[in-house]
Amino acid sequence: MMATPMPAGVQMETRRITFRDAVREALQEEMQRDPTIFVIGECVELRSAWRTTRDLSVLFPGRVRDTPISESAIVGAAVGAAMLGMRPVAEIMVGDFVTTCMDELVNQAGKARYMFGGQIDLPLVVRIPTGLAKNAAAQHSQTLESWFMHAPGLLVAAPSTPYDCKGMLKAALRGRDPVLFFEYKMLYALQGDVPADDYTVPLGVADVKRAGRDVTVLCWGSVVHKALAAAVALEADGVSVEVLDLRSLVPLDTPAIQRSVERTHRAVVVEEACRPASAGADIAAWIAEHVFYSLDAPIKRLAAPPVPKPFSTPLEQAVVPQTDDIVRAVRELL
Amino acid sequence: MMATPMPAGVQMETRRITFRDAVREALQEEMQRDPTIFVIGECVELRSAWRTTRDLSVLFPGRVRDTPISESAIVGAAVGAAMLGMRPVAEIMVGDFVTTCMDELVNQAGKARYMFGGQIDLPLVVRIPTGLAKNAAAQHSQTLESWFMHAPGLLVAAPSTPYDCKGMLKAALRGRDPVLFFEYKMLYALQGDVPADDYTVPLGVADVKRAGRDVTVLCWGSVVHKALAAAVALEADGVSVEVLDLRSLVPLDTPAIQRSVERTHRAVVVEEACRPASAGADIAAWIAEHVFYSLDAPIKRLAAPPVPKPFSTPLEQAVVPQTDDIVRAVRELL
Amino acid sequence: MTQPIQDSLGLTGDQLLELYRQLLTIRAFEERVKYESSLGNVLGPTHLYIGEEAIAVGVCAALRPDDYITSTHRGHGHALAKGCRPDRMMAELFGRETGYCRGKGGSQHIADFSAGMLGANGIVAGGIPIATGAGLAIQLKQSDQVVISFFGESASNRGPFHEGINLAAVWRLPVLFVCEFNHFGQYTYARQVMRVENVADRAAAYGIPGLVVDGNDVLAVYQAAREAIARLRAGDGPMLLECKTYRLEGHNIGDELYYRTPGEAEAWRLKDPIDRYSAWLKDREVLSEALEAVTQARVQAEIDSAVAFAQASPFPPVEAALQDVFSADYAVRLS
Amino acid sequence: MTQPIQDSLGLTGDQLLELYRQLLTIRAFEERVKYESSLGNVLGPTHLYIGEEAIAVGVCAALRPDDYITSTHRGHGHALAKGCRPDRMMAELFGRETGYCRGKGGSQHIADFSAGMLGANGIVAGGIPIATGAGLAIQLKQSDQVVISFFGESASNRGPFHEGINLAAVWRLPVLFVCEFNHFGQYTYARQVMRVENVADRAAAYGIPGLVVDGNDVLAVYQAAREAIARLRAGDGPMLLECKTYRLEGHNIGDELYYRTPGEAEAWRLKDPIDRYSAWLKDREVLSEALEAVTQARVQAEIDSAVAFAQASPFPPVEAALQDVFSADYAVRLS
Ligand SMILES: Cc1ncc(C[n+]2csc(CCOP(=O)(O)OP(=O)(O)O)c2C)c(N)n1
Ligand SMILES: Cc1ncc(C[n+]2csc(CCOP(=O)(O)OP(=O)(O)O)c2C)c(N)n1
Ligand SMILES: [Mg+2]
Ligand SMILES: [Mg+2]
Repeated sequence: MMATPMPAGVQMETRRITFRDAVREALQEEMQRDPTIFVIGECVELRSAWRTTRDLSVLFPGRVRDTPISESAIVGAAVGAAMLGMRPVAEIMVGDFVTTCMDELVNQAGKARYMFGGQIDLPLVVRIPTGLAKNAAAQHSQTLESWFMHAPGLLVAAPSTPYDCKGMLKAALRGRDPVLFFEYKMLYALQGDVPADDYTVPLGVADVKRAGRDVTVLCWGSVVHKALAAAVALEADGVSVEVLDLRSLVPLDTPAIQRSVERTHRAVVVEEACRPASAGADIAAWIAEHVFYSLDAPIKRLAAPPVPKPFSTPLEQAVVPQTDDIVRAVRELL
Repeated sequence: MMATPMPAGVQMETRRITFRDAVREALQEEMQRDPTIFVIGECVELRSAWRTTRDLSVLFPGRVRDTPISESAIVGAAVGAAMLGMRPVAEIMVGDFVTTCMDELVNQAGKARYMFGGQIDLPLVVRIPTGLAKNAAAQHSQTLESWFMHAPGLLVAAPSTPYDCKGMLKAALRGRDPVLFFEYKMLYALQGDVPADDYTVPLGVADVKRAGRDVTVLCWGSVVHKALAAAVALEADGVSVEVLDLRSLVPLDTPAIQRSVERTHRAVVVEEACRPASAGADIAAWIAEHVFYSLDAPIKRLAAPPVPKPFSTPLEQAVVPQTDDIVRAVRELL
Repeated sequence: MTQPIQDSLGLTGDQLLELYRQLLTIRAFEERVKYESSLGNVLGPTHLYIGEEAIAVGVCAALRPDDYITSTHRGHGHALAKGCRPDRMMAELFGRETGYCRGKGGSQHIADFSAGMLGANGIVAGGIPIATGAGLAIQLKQSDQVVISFFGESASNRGPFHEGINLAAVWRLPVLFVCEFNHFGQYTYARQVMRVENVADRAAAYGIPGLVVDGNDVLAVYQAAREAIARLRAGDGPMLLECKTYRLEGHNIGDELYYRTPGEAEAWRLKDPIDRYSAWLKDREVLSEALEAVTQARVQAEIDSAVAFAQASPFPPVEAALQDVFSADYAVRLS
Repeated sequence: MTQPIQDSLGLTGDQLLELYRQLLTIRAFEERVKYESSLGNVLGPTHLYIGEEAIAVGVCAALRPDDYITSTHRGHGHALAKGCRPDRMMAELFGRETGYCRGKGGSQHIADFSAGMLGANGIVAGGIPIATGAGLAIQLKQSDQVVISFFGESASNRGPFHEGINLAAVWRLPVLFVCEFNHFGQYTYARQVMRVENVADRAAAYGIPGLVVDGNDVLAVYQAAREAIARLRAGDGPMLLECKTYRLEGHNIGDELYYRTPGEAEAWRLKDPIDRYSAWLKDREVLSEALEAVTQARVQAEIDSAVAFAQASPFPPVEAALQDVFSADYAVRLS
């Protein structure tokens, strides 16, 4: 898989690591720094299903714990521990399984601070390996971050590079609010540069992954790399594409969206999730409401059709936006 | 509460009933017609929490069954029974509790037909009393139909009048697909006319609840009545508002949306749910993509802010769009 | 109830009277809530604890102030027994700014983290995994605190009961799961939705002890809780304590109780936990008629002043609706 | 295993040999799946049933063709034992149009409703409430069919296990819950995540009988299932049957098994259900060396032709991706 550079302007000693190791390093460094952080989830003691917690149970005895297959209890326990001032990190093995702990995520974690009148901080992080994996089929391929935008009280992060992933996870682990941290499974092997030193990337700040003049492609997570590839392809035709990686959906960096679209006058919103009532719909609607008069063309959306993910390879490839689809969508707007 | 007339053009003998009785009559008439229909849920034998199943357990012995407080089992059992050709109707007592059975709704009911390659019909109806109720607070007031738009394989209905409710529920009970049927709790006492004879209202067909020229207000469920009140208020100022009641979100009647907005050139999307990644966002995004060149103004959205529902009356009233807000939003577009 | 129990409990007369005062306070609070609800002062759906007071009082008497509880939709009794103030509770029920949740939570979300009350919960069984998590935090902090999780018998039919208790058992967390078997889940009899007589029979499924106690006998509850909690503090892992009682009122205020077997409530009223305990105290001459009257008057005065406090408090300002969704680090997106 | 068991079972030699053939078929199927996966022909994450074959075969032998089963992520054995065809299963694993799910489901979603196989399930414990619902349908139809719900021991830690079995118990539904205790939940030992030795110990929580049987003994499984199913058909309500076995392979193909206690698998290999059963059959002279060879060859030929069928089948057309989301009554919204 393609490697990602550090953001322009960042000047320091760097190392090249995978996205998966970005997760592990963030956990390790923060656990070192903060004794209240602990990790629970299924098979996390060995290494987790995605090899993101490797070595941690040895480095931090008793603070990395295998649970039964009990997602409700995992998230509910994270809420309870956070109420007592601990900083739980819960792993939900596969994105589709959030369905098994929605009450704990939405009705408990998301609402606790508010319904208790602001009495407590709730510093918990739920890590959610998410999205397409090769031929994992209908119950192991979905990505559901959009639901949590529509659920008050939860921060929602979905980084696209090792740099962003490590920095944002560290920021999440230093915050005071529940964070749902979506890690696109297809990115785990992606390599990228990270600073040798400690750093964080704040939640709620979008990143211009590539600057451009003609069209803004708004995206996050897995599709950012397809957008970048599309931008390269379009550059050959003299089309200048700006790739705006939102990085988090809650908070959503609406000022960055506005800045970019006001300059390019054209927007394509790309996402891996299915189209109806998605985060992408929200972003498109936001533009249509707030940047309407800067638009020179309809707001295009690329998303999966609302079908469960099919198993067989040709079908699977057909139901998520690909680089070519982005190229075509941008061309249609010009 | 205000009463609702029958749709224009419908000419037959009518009776005036409440929304709550529309539910009950639809269930009763269809259970009479079709012996495979049965009802399960918490406290449905007595009358259900919302008095929608009154008398049914007496009329249909053994076919209306109280369950334990086990939402996962209720919906999972509905799926299993539907697989064997029965037509289960499951009641989830309060909309926020869908969080406790999301796997069964989304990963099982929604995906079964597709992931099994189309082998089966899955004719089940999940009734979901939803939305604001007086001072019911954060865990008993939310309305989450938007989530299910973003979950492939589920039909999503949300009627606003006794006429629509009875007709759509009957249609749902004659279909072959899983239907999530959202009943806004605040509408249960609403009165309206229904035909004396058997009728159905198909899912996926929007209804012009009031015709107008200047602005289209797109809405469904509880806020339809606020939109109608706003339209009346605005008429006094010479503003002609079209109120388009979508009635179902899946299927979404995009041709009706297009027709209306192409005529009025202005759109306001109103919903009770919170704003981010909502059904309303999706509708606004759809217009921005497909009817862009007909628009004379930004697409306005009115929705709840993304906060849990507060308990105390003044706060509760402040977090859902009211008639005045709709009036103001329409004026801003002119 | 016989003399030896008092001895073995080793409670002083003052302590015994304190339990009595708490029982009376909860009852008086709930009776007043019912009345204020009929006036429209108490807002929203409200579930009364009348008839079940001995459980909260007996269990919480065995706790230290730095211990924790999680509660349910029927949580007023738990909150009061854990040391929450009637005035701030009443203000919350009235939807006022001075309530525990600034009027944003109401009956089903009363919490007081400074008192170790981790919240009522509007989701049946919602508090159970949270209690497990609190127990985990205590274990990780190597403290000897404990957590009580109160829940109804019908909650024991939900998945989070199963998952939450199993997890606590696996990690031997210091959580006492207290089931209030009041015979009803809303309008449904418990016996209709489970084929075991006791919820405690389910403890074996997690390899933990389960115990049944008379939930209308405050001293029996106290004794059982005290022993269980000692076990918890010693690190022996969780237990399930089931208290048999009866919901004397409807599911919530306004419930017309059509479904209740005639005569049943009347029979249970004869076992009213307060009457039984006051008779026992009088028998042993710990309580006199005079002291009874004084205590009742004091309790009533406290409730009156709680109502006065609530009534005098302002409703929250409209801006509050948008506050405390996140920490000050993040604002709510308004458009 | 002694002669009397065969007698009490009353199986003919042909029937005994049919069980043997089924065991071999599942084993051969799984071995071949492993190989085809290494070649990239079998797509996606795949969980093998090797070592556990006696459970599916023993239980399904006690079923009628019109009975039902629900299955798990580890479902190939259940499907084959319930009468699914190896060729259409293999085609599904290859992602082909001719597969049971037209290539849209894959290993974790194989289903054949005409054979009463209500589906593998990618969600641990996902099939349990579905089985309860199938049992409810049977009861409402007043039929004497039964449903088997297969699941792993780790599934018994999930809420839907609890809710699904309780509901079946409450309504006395004809569902046999069959736990395959293979010691692992992915990379975690079962003993690490539950404090009971037997999942069957959890049956008492629902007021239903729980039974433990040697899951590597196909006749013992058959006998227990047959008795349980007779009970079910008589309307006596659900049961939990736990079969002790061992997952000889990794959690899924590719699992490196770092976490497995050395020597453990080797010890269990000595109890291989197929070796044991063939030895037993030979002992009783039901199976000869010659018949063994013939049967193996036939089974192998069937698997070879299943692979050939899969290989020769086309991938589904791209349009299929958008089909069968709803009935023909509704189309998928594409924009
Ligand atoms: C998940 C969920 N399902 C249903 C409800 C509605 N409900 C609230 S209380 C209740 C009955 C609870 O019974 P039990 O647990 O025995 O407690 P009790 O009311 O008897 O104290 C029900 C069904 C809910 N709040 N949450
Ligand atoms: C709800 C849920 N959580 C986690 C997983 C991931 N997962 C798949 S199989 C498995 C282990 C299941 O163990 P068990 O139930 O004992 O069945 P076995 O694999 O041993 O046959 C896990 C953790 C899942 N599929 N679903
Ligand atoms: Mg109860
Ligand atoms: Mg297992």
